[in-house]
Amino acid sequence: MTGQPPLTEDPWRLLRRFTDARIGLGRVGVSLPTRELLAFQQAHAEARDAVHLPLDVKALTAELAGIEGLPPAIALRSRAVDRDDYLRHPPKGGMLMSEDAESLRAEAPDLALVIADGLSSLAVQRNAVPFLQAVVPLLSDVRIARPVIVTQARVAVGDHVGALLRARAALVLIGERPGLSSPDSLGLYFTWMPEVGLKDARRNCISNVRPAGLDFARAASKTVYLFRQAQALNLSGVALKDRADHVGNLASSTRTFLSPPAP
Amino acid sequence: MTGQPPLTEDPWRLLRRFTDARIGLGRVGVSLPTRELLAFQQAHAEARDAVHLPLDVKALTAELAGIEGLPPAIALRSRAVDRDDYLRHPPKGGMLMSEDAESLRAEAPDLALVIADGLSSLAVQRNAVPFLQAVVPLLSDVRIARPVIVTQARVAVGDHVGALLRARAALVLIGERPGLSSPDSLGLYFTWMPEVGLKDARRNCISNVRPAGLDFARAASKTVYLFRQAQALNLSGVALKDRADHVGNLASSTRTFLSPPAP
Amino acid sequence: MSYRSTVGGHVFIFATLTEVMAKATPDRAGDRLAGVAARTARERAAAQTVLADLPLATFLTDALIPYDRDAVTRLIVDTHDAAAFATIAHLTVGDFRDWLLSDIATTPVLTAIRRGITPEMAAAVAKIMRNQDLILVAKKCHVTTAFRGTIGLPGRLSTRIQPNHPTDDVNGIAASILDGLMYAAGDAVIGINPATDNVAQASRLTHLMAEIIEQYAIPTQSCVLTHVTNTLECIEGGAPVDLVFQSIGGTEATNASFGFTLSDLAEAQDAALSLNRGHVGQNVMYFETGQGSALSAGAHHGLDQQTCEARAYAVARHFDPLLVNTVVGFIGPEYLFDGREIVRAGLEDHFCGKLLGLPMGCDVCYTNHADADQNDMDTLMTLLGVAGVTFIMGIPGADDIMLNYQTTSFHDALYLRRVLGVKPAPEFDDWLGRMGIMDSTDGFRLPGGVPVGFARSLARLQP
Amino acid sequence: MSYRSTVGGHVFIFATLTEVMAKATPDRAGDRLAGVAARTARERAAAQTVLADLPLATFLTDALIPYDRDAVTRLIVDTHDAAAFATIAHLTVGDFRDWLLSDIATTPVLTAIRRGITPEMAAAVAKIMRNQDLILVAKKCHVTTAFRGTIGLPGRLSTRIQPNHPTDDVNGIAASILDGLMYAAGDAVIGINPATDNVAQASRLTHLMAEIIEQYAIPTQSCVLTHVTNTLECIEGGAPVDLVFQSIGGTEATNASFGFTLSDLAEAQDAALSLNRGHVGQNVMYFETGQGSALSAGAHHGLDQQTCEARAYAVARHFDPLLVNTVVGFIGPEYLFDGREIVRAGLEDHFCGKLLGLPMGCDVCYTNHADADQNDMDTLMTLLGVAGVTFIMGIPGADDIMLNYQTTSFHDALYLRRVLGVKPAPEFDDWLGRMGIMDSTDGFRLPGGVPVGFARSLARLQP
Ligand code: B12
Ligand code: B12
Repeated sequence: MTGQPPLTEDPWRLLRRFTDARIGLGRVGVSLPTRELLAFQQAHAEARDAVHLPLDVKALTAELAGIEGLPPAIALRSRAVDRDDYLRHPPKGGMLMSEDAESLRAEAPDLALVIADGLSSLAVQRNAVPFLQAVVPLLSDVRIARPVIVTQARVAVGDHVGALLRARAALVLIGERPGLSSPDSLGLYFTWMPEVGLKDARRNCISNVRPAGLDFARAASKTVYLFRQAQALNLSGVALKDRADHVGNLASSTRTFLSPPAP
Repeated sequence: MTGQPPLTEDPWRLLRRFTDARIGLGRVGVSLPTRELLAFQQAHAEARDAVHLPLDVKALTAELAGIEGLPPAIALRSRAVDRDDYLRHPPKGGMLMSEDAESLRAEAPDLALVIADGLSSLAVQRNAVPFLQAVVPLLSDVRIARPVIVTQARVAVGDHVGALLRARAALVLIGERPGLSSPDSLGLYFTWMPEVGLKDARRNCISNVRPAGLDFARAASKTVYLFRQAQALNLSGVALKDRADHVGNLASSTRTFLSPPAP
Repeated sequence: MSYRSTVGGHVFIFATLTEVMAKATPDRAGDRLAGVAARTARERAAAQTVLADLPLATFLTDALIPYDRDAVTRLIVDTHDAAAFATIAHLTVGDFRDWLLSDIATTPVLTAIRRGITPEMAAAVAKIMRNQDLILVAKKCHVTTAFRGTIGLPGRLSTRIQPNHPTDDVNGIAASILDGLMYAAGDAVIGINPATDNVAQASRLTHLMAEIIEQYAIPTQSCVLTHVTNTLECIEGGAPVDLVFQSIGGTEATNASFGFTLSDLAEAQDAALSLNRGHVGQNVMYFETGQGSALSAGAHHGLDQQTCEARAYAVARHFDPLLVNTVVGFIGPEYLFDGREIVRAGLEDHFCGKLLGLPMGCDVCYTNHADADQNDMDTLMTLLGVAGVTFIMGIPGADDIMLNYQTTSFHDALYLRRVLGVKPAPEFDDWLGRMGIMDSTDGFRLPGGVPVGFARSLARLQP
Repeated sequence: MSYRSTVGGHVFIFATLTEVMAKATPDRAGDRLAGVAARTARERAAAQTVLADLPLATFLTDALIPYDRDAVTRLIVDTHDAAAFATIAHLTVGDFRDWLLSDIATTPVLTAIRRGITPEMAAAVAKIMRNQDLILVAKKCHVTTAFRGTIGLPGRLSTRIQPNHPTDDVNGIAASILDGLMYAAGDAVIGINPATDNVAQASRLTHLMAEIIEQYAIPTQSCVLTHVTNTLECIEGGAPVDLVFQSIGGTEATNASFGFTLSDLAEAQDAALSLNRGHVGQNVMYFETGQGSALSAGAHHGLDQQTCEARAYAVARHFDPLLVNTVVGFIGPEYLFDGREIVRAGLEDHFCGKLLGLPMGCDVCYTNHADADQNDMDTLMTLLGVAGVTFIMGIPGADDIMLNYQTTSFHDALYLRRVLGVKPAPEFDDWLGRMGIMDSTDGFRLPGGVPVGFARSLARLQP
């Protein structure tokens, strides 16, 4: 008994090639080994920091300027005065500050683009530009408004911006809450005929946009699909079903390493 | 089974005549009945408030002025700037604010009297004056300094005051932390040859001074006992043992209602 | 009608029953956010005193959201079982707490009165119960459901494998499933949250899990946690759906914001029942809830979040679910600020669910924007284990790489088995024994090594 | 020598082992007050990583307080059992955690190595353990002691009756004792904190309890929690002292501030042993501890409070106590700010004590100036119950009317018995059965009614 080592390794740890999930961690008795516990603590400390990292608006604006076909961006603030206020009062993050709201003109574009820090500025900083680079060329027939960057913002701020612009649709690029393994995941929220106060059932979501998640090409293709369908049906949300078996779907078969070998 | 009432009363509840302890509460199953739970919640809400109630220094000063044989009181502040600071940083409560410390002269009295809010200003407000009324007449041969009221104060502040005054002894009257049933309990801490930085082992304590606890006459008699002993032994603290079987002891016999009737 | 009570010499007046309910609730972020929380501990104590004196029957007449304005209220009122209520009809909320804790309220008695209890009664009594009361009474409530295994027997604890992947990669998902099975998890359900809401993809994931379950003859069930209307399309398309999932809330407006109505649920339940895929039972629904969703959707009608949550259980109860899961720290600190608020809410939800007769599990979890950590999760999980929670989540290393939050790991569940002696569902426990994965009769030891079928799959991959 | 580690791209450097220990500790008020806590979660994670890599043997050579400056250090070093240490001598702190959690570390193995573990090793490993780890390992450590009853057997939970009264009124005290006995409490000890430190009074209270214990043949022991030097005087004066009490700390300077030295304890132990009053054993000491006391006395030498606390257990261990009680939330929020910090500290203390071989109980408690409430106590008490805590306090209605704080009530202990199935010490359990007070074989029911002897006393009082 005392001869056996305390740590039992999991022979299936090699499956980590398929996923970032923390599989095959091994165990001591039935508990998490120290090395994994410490790794977790470190990741948690970093993820907590990620929530509080402010968006570098200047850098982002400059990078956005480099995207062909996109008017220059404008930076606005939500009604949340700081991060703590933002975390405790989501409704404040869903509305533009009154002064800032006044700076928007009703240009009536086809699509309003809203870039919101959300819960991870890192997600926006890293993934907003490459995603837009992928999607903008696919929407060359669409009149896109000048991108609006909003800090301390929630998804709903897209409704406020969209309504003020009188846009036919709004696409919000927002930092999803940071996870331990994905501190930089971008979410896309698409709303047809945005107006203040509408419910989430009225929009569609494309989530986990980042290199280790849904890549930019697929995310762009899904976005375009949503936009075209919304145009056709004159709606978005639950009633706009993603029925197409298109490139955005990675699960193209049900065969896995567990499936018996093809006969 | 369903016929029995949910609440079982305790036949010994009548023993509450002997104590404020929450005995004989009854039970539901083995749990606390709702009525008692609610009473507890209310008491807890009140005790929490008691911690934060500020001392009415003006009223106290006026009342002190009415005690014969006592010079007029002076009010000083500890180094804790507010209640939160006080609660989190006890050492600040043990020192006078520098400006305030300067106002004390080295009068070299026999006894410094320090009246400190501690954790319950209520205790001080209600019990400091009647206690002093009882004790001062018993110390007519003792040169008592003008009482120093200190707010946001800890026991150790008596050492600072005592040292500045060059007093031979210091007596601190301080509000003990408020309990559910005793939000106003006064503690007395007696230190021979007070100096900054000495340890609690160097002082003696008389606690639970209030009408429902140790009454003022007994508390005064104990205080005088400590003072006389300290004078005789030239020390206070652990080495000053309260060996006397004097009036301060309420447990004068071991016979209780549980004892078999005397034969 | 207004309500009043005196605490510490101060008179507190409450205008409505809704206000009494909200102010009697232990302090939490969501109620502060909504502006309905008590402002001081004294006001809370006063509201609790008022609440304790209210007859339970008040809730039958004084609907917190009017009958004609809310489908959930209608469901509650229309399905109330007056005969079952008779036993407790004479009690106030305070008496009800006493009665629940007393030796009168045995397991059979509690089972008999379930349908007489409305969510509001459960919510009200929970508000004046301490954590230990919530644990003690929940433990006495036994709720058993079944599909391919029997869930909720006393002394048992089930787990969901949650093998999420940010791109729904099938090998990535299968890898997490294998990890879970090897750690003796998965008897509640193998349930994937798909990264996208594409219907074809949901259907494929359904097939994927059905194949694994069949290949290894695992006495468990699968679920794709997509929107109910998507699942319906999957069923129509011939996918082998075991359980229908939906997030639900406690008001009609919340559910509308989630994009479904009660008749969608009924339709989906019928569709799933028609597949007749259960072996030992036919509970085909899986619901998730969580305090804060109604407020988050602006659909709370001024109610506190715990009351909204309890009302969601009326929705769940109506559709005989196999599993109900309160995802207690999932949304974020605006509803439950820290570990302490999460712990309290988890115990309340579990208690209310069990009291109402639901197979209540808990996603013991937190997000990285909340002030909580693994220690808080250990705390809540252990308390819920003592309270007899039906199931908890199991995820590799506690880290959901798609939903971005931390929930209980496979290791965590094994810890609970060891300290509390709780076994998986009997059919699954047998399977684990047969496969040589875990021996629950010998201190929950895992012999190590990989059962032959799985080992063969791994061997094909080497190195 | 300095220590370094990188977390999130940032390099953290720690100058001393003391700094590593302090910064590796989960966040708490006392360490912030002392200025020794980690400033960020990242710094804490870095310190934990460094600590995990340190060999356990480091603590044998690198004394946190120098040998020549501290009697507690000398006690630790001089009594270290190298043979017992041999089994774990090759491990780092991180390995030690793994080893403790593994199936190698069975109860007998843990018992065998006890005397090889120093308090600093226990403190260090606790710092990198999650709550669940602290519970799981503590549960495997069995420590049994005895005087008139056997304390600490697996599946048992004992309770202290704490019948305090602000004037030591004998009838008031007796009333609380009766309340406790009728609620099946009191097998750990009947222990009074006297309101005054008068020696004659302490002696009388000792007599009072001895008479009750004798009259009703209760298999328990009594204690007056006065200063050790007072108890010595009581013994010399012929008082029937069962247990000698003292509050102890983890540094010589703390104990000096409490007014005693180690030889005072030895002398008192000898004196108590000479009375030979035990029936089934002769463990005659009762110690209380609690995080924060060293810092509060300005006697912490820059150490974090959890490490100081563990060092106090070396003092306790040396005197073969019947009971050790960590009074975890007693002092106030400057050391443990809120319920969450209290819960964590309680689990740490219990774990360290048990690992070192102490009969560890916990005063699950809080003061009214801390941000804690009854729910936090329910939480900690339940977790400790799962971890196999040796004993908890029992006080009427959870309210100590003399010490002004809230601890566990007689009802609380019965709740734990019901949800965890834990019985009192066997001798006391038999007595309870014989007296018709509680039947622990039948769901811990209390038949109600008063045993005849006690009833007679009550009858004399009526009305
Ligand atoms: C938090 C969350 C929720 C919360 C939202 C409440 C809140 N106050 O945050 C709750 C638990 C209520 C929820 C519910 C649902 N969610 Co959700 N949710 C998330 C999560 C974990 C984080 C979102 C985030 O970080 N947002 C960023 C912050 C800064 O924005 P915010 O303004 O604070 O949050 C808003 C949005 O998150 C929005 N939202 C949340 N979920 C969904 C889902 C859809 C389809 C839409 C349009 C909007 C939406 O609600 C919030 C308030 O307006 C994501 C996973 C992820 N990795 O992003 C899934 C995610 C967005 N949800 C998802 C789903 C499917 C749902 C449900 C439809 C599930 C169901 N079958 O009922 C429901 C209903 C949503 C609705 N229509 O209202 C999917 C969407 C898949 C897709 N591509 O369409 C995701 C990606 C997770 C998944 N893969 O399962 N969800
Ligand atoms: C808190 C407390 C402690 C804490 C003090 C640490 C701290 N930071 O607060 C701890 C747990 C360490 C403690 C230890 C002891 N205490 Co004590 N303690 C209390 C308690 C519950 C509250 C005190 C209070 O509210 N003070 C008011 C605040 C505002 O002042 P403070 O400056 O923050 O606190 C200082 C004093 O409380 C002082 N202090 C605390 N206990 C004692 C005991 C003595 C004899 C002295 C001189 C000073 C002292 O220490 C604090 C820091 O300087 C009282 C009970 C009560 N109802 O008051 C018992 C009480 C004062 N303690 C008592 C005793 C006996 C002790 C011990 C001697 C027990 C023992 N046998 O070892 C030890 C050693 C004390 C010492 N010499 O240092 C007795 C005193 C009896 C008497 N009349 O002499 C009391 C009345 C309780 C009791 N009846 O058992 N105690």
